[in-house]
Amino acid sequence: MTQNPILQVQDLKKYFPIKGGVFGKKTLKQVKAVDGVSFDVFEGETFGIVGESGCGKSTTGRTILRLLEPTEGKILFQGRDIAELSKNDMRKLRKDIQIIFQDPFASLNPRMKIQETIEEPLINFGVTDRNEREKRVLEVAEQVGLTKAQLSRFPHEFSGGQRQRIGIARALISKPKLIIADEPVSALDVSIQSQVLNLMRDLQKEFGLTYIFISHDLSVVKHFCDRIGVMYLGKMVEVADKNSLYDTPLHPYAEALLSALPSSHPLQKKQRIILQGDVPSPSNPPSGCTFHPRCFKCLDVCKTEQPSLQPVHEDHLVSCHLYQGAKEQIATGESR
Amino acid sequence: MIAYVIRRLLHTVLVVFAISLLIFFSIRLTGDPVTVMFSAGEPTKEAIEEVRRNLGLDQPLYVQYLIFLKGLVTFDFGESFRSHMPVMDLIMERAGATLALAIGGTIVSILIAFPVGIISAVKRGSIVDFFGRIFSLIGISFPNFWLGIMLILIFAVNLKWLPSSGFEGPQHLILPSITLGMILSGILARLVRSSMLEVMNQQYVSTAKSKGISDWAVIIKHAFRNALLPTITFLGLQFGSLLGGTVIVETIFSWPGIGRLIIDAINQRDYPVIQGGVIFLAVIMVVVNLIVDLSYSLIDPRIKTGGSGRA
Amino acid sequence: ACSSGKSEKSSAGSSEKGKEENPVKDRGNEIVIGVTAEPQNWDPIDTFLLDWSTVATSVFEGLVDRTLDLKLQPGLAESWEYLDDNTLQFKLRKGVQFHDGEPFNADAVKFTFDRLLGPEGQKGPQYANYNSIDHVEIVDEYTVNLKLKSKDPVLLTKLAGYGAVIVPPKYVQEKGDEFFNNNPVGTGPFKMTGYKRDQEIVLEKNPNYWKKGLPKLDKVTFKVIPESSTRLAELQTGKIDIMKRVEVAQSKTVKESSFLELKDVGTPTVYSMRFDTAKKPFDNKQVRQAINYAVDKDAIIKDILSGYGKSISTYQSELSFGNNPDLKPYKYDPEKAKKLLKEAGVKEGTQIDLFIPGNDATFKEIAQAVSFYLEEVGLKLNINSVDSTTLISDLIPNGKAGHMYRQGWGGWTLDFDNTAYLMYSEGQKWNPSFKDAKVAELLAAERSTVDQKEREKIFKELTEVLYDLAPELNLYQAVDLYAVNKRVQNFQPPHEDRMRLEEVSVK
Amino acid sequence: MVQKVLEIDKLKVGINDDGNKIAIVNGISFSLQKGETLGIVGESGCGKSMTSLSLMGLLPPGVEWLDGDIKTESLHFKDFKKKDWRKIRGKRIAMIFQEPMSSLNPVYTIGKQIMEMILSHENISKKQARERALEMLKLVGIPRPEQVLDEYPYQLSGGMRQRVMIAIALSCNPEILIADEPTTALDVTIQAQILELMKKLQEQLNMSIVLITHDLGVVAEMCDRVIVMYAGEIVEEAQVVELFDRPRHPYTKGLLSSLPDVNEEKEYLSSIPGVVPAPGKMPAGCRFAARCSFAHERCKNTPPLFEVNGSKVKCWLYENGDSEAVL
Amino acid sequence: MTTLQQQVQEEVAILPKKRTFLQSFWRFVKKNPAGFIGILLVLLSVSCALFSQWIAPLDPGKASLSSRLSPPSWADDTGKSVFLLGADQVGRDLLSRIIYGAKISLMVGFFGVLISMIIGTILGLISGYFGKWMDDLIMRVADIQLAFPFILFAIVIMSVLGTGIWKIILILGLTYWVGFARLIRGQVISLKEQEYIQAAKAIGGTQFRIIRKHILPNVMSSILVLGTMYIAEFILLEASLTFLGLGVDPTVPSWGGMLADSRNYVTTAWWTATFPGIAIMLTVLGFNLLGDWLRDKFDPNMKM
Ligand SMILES: Nc1ncnc2c1ncn2[C@@H]1O[C@H](COP(=O)(O)OP(=O)(O)OP(=O)(O)O)[C@@H](O)[C@H]1O
Ligand SMILES: Nc1ncnc2c1ncn2[C@@H]1O[C@H](COP(=O)(O)OP(=O)(O)OP(=O)(O)O)[C@@H](O)[C@H]1O
Ligand SMILES: [Mg+2]
Ligand SMILES: [Mg+2]
Repeated sequence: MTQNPILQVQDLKKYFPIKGGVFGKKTLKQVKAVDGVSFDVFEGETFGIVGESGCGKSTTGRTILRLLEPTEGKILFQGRDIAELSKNDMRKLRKDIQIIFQDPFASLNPRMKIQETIEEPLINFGVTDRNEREKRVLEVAEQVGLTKAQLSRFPHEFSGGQRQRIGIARALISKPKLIIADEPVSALDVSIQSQVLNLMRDLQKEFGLTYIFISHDLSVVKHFCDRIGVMYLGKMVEVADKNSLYDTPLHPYAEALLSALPSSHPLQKKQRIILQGDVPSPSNPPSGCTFHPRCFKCLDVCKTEQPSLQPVHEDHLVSCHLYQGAKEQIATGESR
Repeated sequence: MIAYVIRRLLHTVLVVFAISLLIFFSIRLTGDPVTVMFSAGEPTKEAIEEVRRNLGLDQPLYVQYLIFLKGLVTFDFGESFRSHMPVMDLIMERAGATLALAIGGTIVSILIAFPVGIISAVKRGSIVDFFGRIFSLIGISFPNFWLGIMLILIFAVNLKWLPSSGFEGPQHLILPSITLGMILSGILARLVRSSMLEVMNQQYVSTAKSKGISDWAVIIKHAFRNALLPTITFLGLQFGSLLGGTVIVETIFSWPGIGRLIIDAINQRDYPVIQGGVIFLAVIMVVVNLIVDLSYSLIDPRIKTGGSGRA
Repeated sequence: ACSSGKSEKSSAGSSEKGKEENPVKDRGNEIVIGVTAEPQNWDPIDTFLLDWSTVATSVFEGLVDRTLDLKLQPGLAESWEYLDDNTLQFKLRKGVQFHDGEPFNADAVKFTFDRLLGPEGQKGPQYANYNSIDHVEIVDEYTVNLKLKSKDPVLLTKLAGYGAVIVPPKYVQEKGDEFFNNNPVGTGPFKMTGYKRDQEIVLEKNPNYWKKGLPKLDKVTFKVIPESSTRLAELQTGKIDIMKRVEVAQSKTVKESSFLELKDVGTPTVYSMRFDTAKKPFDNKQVRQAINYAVDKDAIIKDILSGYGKSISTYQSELSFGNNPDLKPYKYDPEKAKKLLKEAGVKEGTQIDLFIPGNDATFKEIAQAVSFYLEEVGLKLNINSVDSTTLISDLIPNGKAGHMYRQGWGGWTLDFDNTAYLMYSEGQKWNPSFKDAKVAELLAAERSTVDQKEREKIFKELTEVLYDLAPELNLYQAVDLYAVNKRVQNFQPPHEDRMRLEEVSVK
Repeated sequence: MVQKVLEIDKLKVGINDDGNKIAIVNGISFSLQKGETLGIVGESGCGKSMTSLSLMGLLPPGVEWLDGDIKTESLHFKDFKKKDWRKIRGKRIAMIFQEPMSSLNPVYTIGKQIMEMILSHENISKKQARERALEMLKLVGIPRPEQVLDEYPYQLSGGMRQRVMIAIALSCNPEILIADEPTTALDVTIQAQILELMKKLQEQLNMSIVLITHDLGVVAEMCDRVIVMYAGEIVEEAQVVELFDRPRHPYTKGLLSSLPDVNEEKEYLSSIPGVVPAPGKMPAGCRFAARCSFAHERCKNTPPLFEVNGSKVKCWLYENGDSEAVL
Repeated sequence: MTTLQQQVQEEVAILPKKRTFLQSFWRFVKKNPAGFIGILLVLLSVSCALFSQWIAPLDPGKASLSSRLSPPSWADDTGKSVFLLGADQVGRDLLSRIIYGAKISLMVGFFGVLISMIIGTILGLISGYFGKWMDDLIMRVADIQLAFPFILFAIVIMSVLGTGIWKIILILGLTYWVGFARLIRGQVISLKEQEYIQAAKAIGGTQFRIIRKHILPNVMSSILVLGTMYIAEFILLEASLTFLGLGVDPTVPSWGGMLADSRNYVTTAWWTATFPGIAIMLTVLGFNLLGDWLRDKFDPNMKM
């Protein structure tokens, strides 16, 4: 794999203010939905982001596209900082970065024909010739497995899997380089899920796409991604190559997450790590390491000091005090 | 919470200020109070000027406005041109009658709309639903004056059951309350029905049913309690505007309410009363709005007023 | 035509419907009267409302009184005479008390006029009517002289008017104007014992009333019921005994009832559609006359008003001093109207704007009838129904009320002077455009003399000139309708809303 | 241990539109044994929820019980009146739903909602009921139960709410617990907590559980026996190990192989082409035929449930037992 | 990937069941009796409005004082005009006036709603979509509008602009935009969070395009529902304005005017007030039922 980062996210933060005060202008509290996330995505790869509900996966995805304005941090797309672009430049850049949404039922305008939905990016990106647009729509529809007859229908006439194909077609038509897929299959049935995943893989091969694949389903992520970032409460706690992560999860949270994965066979009984307590609220995160109240390997230092994301092995980064030593070893041994 | 209330009250001040400007200048477009006062007699120019001077109408508009504003701050709206009574007293005199009618109308509308709305929703699509809806719509299908006159003819003149007008005993409240209530109930029943329909699709209604409690307990305790929220909002706002008066019903039933006070003042171009009355209404509306919002938390523990929650 | 106070016998009612029972059973020696509105304010110097006089006539009295037949007669003054052109002397009645026990005397009279002409009075609309009086001199306890600034031919009539009723000095001074406003005290046959704004006014018998044996009733309650249908309902159900302002449309219902009586009375109020003579084509006399010919006023009175109206030839009622009975209203003659219009060069289909107050249902019908008549002579009438207050206080004074507008006028002094001066004198509030040299000259002449014979002559000429100039389409003199429960005896409807109740009794 | 607590007999549930009946659940039969966990899997819309709701008599308006029966030893649910339903709901059969966020009434405290269940079935005082409620909260492992009793649902997290739901369901010691996708809306780590809890409680209380899910992992984890539904019909019924080791129906096979497996690396997942036909638009014959790679002439007729080595399969391939079908 | 087999299957699945027109009509009537009645009533009044010239038996403006207040009659004994529903206060045929009155009432309703809808929709979209100070500003203006008495507003407008049916329409339009604005604002705020709006942004749509193509069509159904209900309300308001003396020209046959001006004849000539009353009631009922049906159709759970 040529290590050529197409996207570099550096210390990205997205805080949602909770407004209050006499004129509703004062920010009382902040929801730290994304709180200092950094990772690189290389050209042609699939980068997975996993984590529990509310940990900031979607927010990360949307902030990269600037559907949400980042609070802080850099987003370098092919070396250009997206966060600095003007609104209009950003709009144009969206030709290159696209998104597929989780909910195939909510992400299509119910009052637009499929043809119009798929065609829309072309209109936005200045393809004025109608015939040209029509041709492209047909082309891309065929690629995702939709028939010409279906193009003149409305979304409610389609099943979930088909709708997700429409969403993919819409994302593909502008020939993007990077696609952020925000839980593209979690609303789909198992049998349909595999259809869509296979389709996405086909398209990746054909067009050399790069994916950021957001999911909470660990088995799907394992299947589909090359490298994976594990998020917890707005932070990346572990980033690693998938095999490395699944074989030797380093962060206690990743470990628990993997062990919580239901077994794929009734006789294969696993030793489960049952975490105590619930995911805390991002508006009021615990001090120190945000995972420490639920952590089964919690040290004293965890309660007060925030760990940072550091490489433990090559291509395996973790943010945990347990690996402080390992980190130092690498830091002296490696020069990165 | 306190901050929220203060913020809302500040908004009120803004709205009231804007209304004071609007009302002050717009009524001055519609004719001259002194001319109205002299609608008989022999008004020489000088006499008119004299009266105008005495009423302070000869001063430049901005001065008059500032005087009005100054009074506003101290809740002193000045004296009526016509009765020379302090405007605030005139308004307060009617508070009782207005309140009684507002409450009466609201109660009637609740008595009609809640059962109709609930049954319609529970028996959705049935014949009961059909007639319930038609019935609740009848109330809003007649002009209110017509409805009022008809009620008088039927219940007072022909059947001689009820008095037709005035503000005396509780029986005088019945017909005007029905008139108002019928009108309100049409919209209210509809609202109850649709909120009920929405709520009945909620999972917690199924949960309640799965507990094995009776159907009516489910409908009333679980569904209706939750459907109450939008209903209360509507009723609250409606109550606010009823307090502002319902001119026509008050006129038909000779009810000494605030609506009639303001309409009479408008007809007489009694500026201080119009100004005071309208400002009073505006304040009532905003305050009622606020109370409605605050009362949510009584019905729905989820709603903690504060933060971004502003309608 | 109907003469005042004559009551219609219900001819059909009893036979058709059988005898309904009179719903009023045990009300006692009192009556309840349903009125449309109340003045909000009982201070006599502060009002011009007929609604005031309906009630307050029973509470206050002036030096001069006007009978139900509109004749002047002694009131609180036993007699009067002009000592010279500028001095009018009154001999006051002795032994009269205000309701609060204060004696009525020269001090009270002086106080009353000082108040009326002083700063207090100048805030109200009544002052203007009396500013021909300079001041009052007390001669002795029961004699006063009114010193006049200028001659005022209608002064005596005015002294029977609202502003000049006598108020109790001590009471007013001690309690203050605002209290007096709400708790009026006078010398009249009834005293006000209860007042709920916009609801009711309760009058009780004044036991010390100076007319012996009067009043006959113990108590009179006025209920404010603005909507006429409701008022009628209250009457039908016996909640009230007398209903003021019965609509023509309701007259039939009243007549059909076995226990109600309809009483009608001519009023000084006349209704016309006045022309804005500044606007084409109404600057042309012929056009104005044509319209007078084109409309069948008698038919309107007969059909729409069910006969409850009287035709008029000029803008004044038959009750008005100066009315010229020799002048007959323009005949209904559409042919002549067409001819005149043709002569004036008015094209077929010319559009005319008429402004009427939107709250008068009966007049709307009349306006429509006029519209048909005008259509027959080729004119197209656009009826604009507007807020009545806007019409009277803004549109008419500013000449924005189209070519024609409805105006009703009472001429409260019952003297054509008031009407003619305000309507035809240049620069007056309600005269946006009319001017005529001859009329102006006659008006000035009429005002410069107190000799009634002389004035009558001038008015005769004036009415003739005005008749010819036709500054308005004169429609009718209003007839007021009162509905009365038959238990009420001796009630005579007043010509001008001032109910006299001291002689009224119940069966 | 082979005591049947519930038997479902040719249950048919559907929409009755002007006498035009469209079956959503098309004549399914199965039974539930004491103490076992029976899993029902199948794709979205195949009728899992309708099946479970008909066990409670809670079919949504517009959906009717068309035919068949549900029985216990002494009762025929078919003949139930409203009142009879009320007696078994909560008392004998309790239910928890998929959406813990919306399963609790937002305007009542947790305590009230648990007590309501208890009070409607047992003749005890409010105070006693409150104590029972507290006990239940402790049983399901809610931290600081005394406080939670007086808190409102919005103050609890999803996992806690699902625990409360379980507490409500179990508060009258039902024989049968129906859990309709109890963990779908929850995070993996929380799901593990809840599943663990359900297992523990089942052992403690010896009840039967009907667990509805579309997650085969959950099935593997929890169930003794599994029913696979497709388009309103049962296509396969088997012991759980048997099902995972030897899936028989082509649909079950497809389902299992389309799951990504953490332990296995494949570039493509195998997948079942096409979509589930909509109710009312069901093809004649085998309903899976259109998507089945084994389909042939025979499939134009509806196959019966063939019994094969203790499992049941609705597929012509098993007309003659397992042997022929191994292709 | 997609097999042909599957596609054929889908095509079949999506085709609706064939029904004859009559069958589907009957089905509709049975399923929505209220909606059907509503549509019927609305159609009735709309056709009266559109085809009044042809439907009305007599000239609604032709009056003769001699036939004033003639009672309803069927018989044609004298050869004079027969007034099926009687004659009014100035002797015009009531039936014809009611038929012509539909035009005015519906005009007031329709154009009034149109104006308030346009203003309210634009402001509601701006307020909901852009939020921040624009939202604050617009919502405060709405508060002011609501607190300002309607009748006073009517008097002010009429004294500045004069009277007439178009002024009434304008007044209603300028008053009732608030309802639309609030409704739409609320919907836009929740729509904004919908994924397809996010998607529209993600594919590079301009704000204007997003509002026009994605938001507007999705609030249209609620607008329509509220619109039908307001039509009903406006028809009644026109009557109330006449009652308060602010109505249209009395020669113009409007139901509200007929009703308000004939209220004193209720006991003596019942037909003058009764028939316009029934006409108003049926039409208003029709629009309300239509609105209810539309709401149920578009969204069974829509709140007001
Ligand atoms: N517009 C917003 N305003 C305030 N808070 C928000 C907003 N959007 C998201 N959040 C909060 O930010 C946090 C992260 O949300 P996000 O949607 O990114 O989570 P997620 O990981 O995608 O979760 P899921 O798996 O449920 O989709 C959550 O706590 C959420 O409540
Ligand atoms: N109230 C209803 N009226 C009519 N049809 C309904 C109703 N509720 C559900 N259905 C239909 O019944 C079928 C089965 O629904 P059911 O809820 O049982 O599926 P499920 O297997 O539980 O699916 P999921 O996994 O999505 O919960 C679906 O096709 C659905 O469209
Ligand atoms: Mg997400
Ligand atoms: Mg389900």
